[in-house]
Amino acid sequence: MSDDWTAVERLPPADRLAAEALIIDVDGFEGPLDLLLTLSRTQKVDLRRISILQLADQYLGFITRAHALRIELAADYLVMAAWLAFLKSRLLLPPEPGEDGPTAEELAAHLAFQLERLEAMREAAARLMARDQLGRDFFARGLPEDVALNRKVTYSATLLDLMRAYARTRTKDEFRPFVMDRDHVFTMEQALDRMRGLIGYAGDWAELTSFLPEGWDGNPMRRRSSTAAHFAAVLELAKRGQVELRQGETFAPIQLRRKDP
Amino acid sequence: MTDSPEPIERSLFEAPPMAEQERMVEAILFASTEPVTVADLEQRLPHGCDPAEALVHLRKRYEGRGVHLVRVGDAHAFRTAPDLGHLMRKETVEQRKLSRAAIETLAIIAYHQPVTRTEIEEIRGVAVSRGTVDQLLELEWIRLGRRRMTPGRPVTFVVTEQFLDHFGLESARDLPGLKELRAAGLLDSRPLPGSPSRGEDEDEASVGQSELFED
Amino acid sequence: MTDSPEPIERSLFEAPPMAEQERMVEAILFASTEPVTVADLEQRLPHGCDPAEALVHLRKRYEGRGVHLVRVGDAHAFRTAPDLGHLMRKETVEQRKLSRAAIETLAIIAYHQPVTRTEIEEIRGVAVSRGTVDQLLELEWIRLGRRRMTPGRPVTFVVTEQFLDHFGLESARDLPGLKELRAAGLLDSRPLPGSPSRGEDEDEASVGQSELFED
Repeated sequence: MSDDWTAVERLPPADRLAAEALIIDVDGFEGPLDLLLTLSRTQKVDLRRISILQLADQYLGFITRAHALRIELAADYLVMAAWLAFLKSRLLLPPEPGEDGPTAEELAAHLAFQLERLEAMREAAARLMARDQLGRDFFARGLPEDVALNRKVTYSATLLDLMRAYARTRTKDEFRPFVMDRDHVFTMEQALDRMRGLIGYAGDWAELTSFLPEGWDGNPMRRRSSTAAHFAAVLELAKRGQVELRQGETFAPIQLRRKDP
Repeated sequence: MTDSPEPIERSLFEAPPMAEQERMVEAILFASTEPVTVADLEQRLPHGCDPAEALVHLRKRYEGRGVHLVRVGDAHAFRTAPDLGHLMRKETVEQRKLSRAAIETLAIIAYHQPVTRTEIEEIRGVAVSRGTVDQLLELEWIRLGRRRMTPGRPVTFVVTEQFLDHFGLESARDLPGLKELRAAGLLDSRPLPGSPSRGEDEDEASVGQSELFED
Repeated sequence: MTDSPEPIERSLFEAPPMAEQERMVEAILFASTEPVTVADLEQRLPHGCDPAEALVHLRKRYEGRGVHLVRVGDAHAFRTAPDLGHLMRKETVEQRKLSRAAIETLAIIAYHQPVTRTEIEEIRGVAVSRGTVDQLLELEWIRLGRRRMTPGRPVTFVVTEQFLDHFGLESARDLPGLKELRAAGLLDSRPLPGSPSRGEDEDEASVGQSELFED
């Protein structure tokens, strides 16, 4: 522990202060690379000339401080710390003869490249957002006359349509065609009302035609209407489980009886 | 006038040149989602501007162009030149005609506004479905008017500026009257002799637009 | 040329005069909020028209006006002059505040397109959350590009025409600082030394923006 502390103490005072300030803000970083980029700014040099060794020290110092302050760091911060510690040792020691893989310099150069690229993208993003923007600085046509808002026009009508429609309504109600026909129409609602009262008595199978109301079996138009209405009504009752229906064969009389609950 | 003591005078003095005012009006009308009134322009332009004059210049500038500056009620808007309407047709492929119920309802509202739903139903002789009214509201061809001061305080419907805009009318008064409809052969059916008179209910319904039919 | 035997010659002959073509293009572009492509214009104009030339005239006509003709990718649109933005407070759409992650991701996609999620994460050094990408997709500023021909066939992201339109860019070539970034090698996809080479996939990665510089 005391070793770690001395590691931090060895940092130049400005860096140490910066590292301490950063720790407070640890949640504000978007990962280790972001933190490294921020740390690298304290070196005040072109990112291409940055000292990766010094940066590794700064980062490791940061991690140590965070540890000491018992700040939870995400795993990738620790992975980066381990990698930087490894890189640091490789940078400080002469390469083992016959060793495979990239040199420490290559790895350091890559890290510098990553930092430079990230910074370049940040600047590009800032320049992009500083541009004039549609809907903020410049605008599109507010009242488009085609596709997008043409939905309005998709349901379109001409003045002629409108006038015709009006003319229609002004002449139509003089005819009132259905009022005359009402006498010959038996509605399903009426039939349903009737049947509800009648099925209570229909304990045994009975033919549907026997339920037709008086006065509705003579005139063919009235017979058709009442038959249709009653047929629809018993279907409805069957659906509700109040009656059972049967028909011996096609076109045979339809019979019904009350279904016991 | 060297040094004006009145701040209002100063800002009048500072109004941008007319060419600039014209640019401003042009941009506002272009970007606005609805026609813009002169009062509206006045509010949005720098102090001391004269939008009415700028509009005159602008209207002239667009004369004979593919787009015109037109008046819509009290307001102003850019519109495709009528002779180029055919170019817009490609976009209107999926045009759907208004349902018969909708167009009839719309016509009744236009001719009888302000009109309640009950009155519309009385005139059409059938119930007006909620969907029909909603569709017209959504198209922004009708809107709610003042409530009727009768029991139940029913809402009324009136047509909108968008409606006028769509049908190329300056005001609802420009709708052809019954006489003209008849003259155009659109209203050739005479009332059946002996059919019941519609009485007060019609009077009430036609209060709003009754003057249309007086000439 | 009295009576041309070729029907195509005849219709070329019948194309309206350029002034009229200009009006037509003006009407079509004015009517649309979205940029309209030259191909689209060609389809909508009478046969034999030359929308590209009409656009040149039209662009000139609107120079210095309150409304400009701008290019967006292969398309064209009228937009208000940026210097008048202050008058449009009423039209300003409340822009959803983009997170820093979203802005950076957007920039990376624009400058590195087509780019995979893994590559974005390499550049940013952190995982890209699903929400960030979804937000950009929802804004229609990015879309899925072709899949990368590498194991796993990862999807790539590219920016859209709406992105160009939103940021007033004629094309992705006009992204600020693109050339400098390219020259500095900062748009290269450089794998970590010693990591398995990404081979062809890397070549493919740089196709998108690299081809922009081939002329």
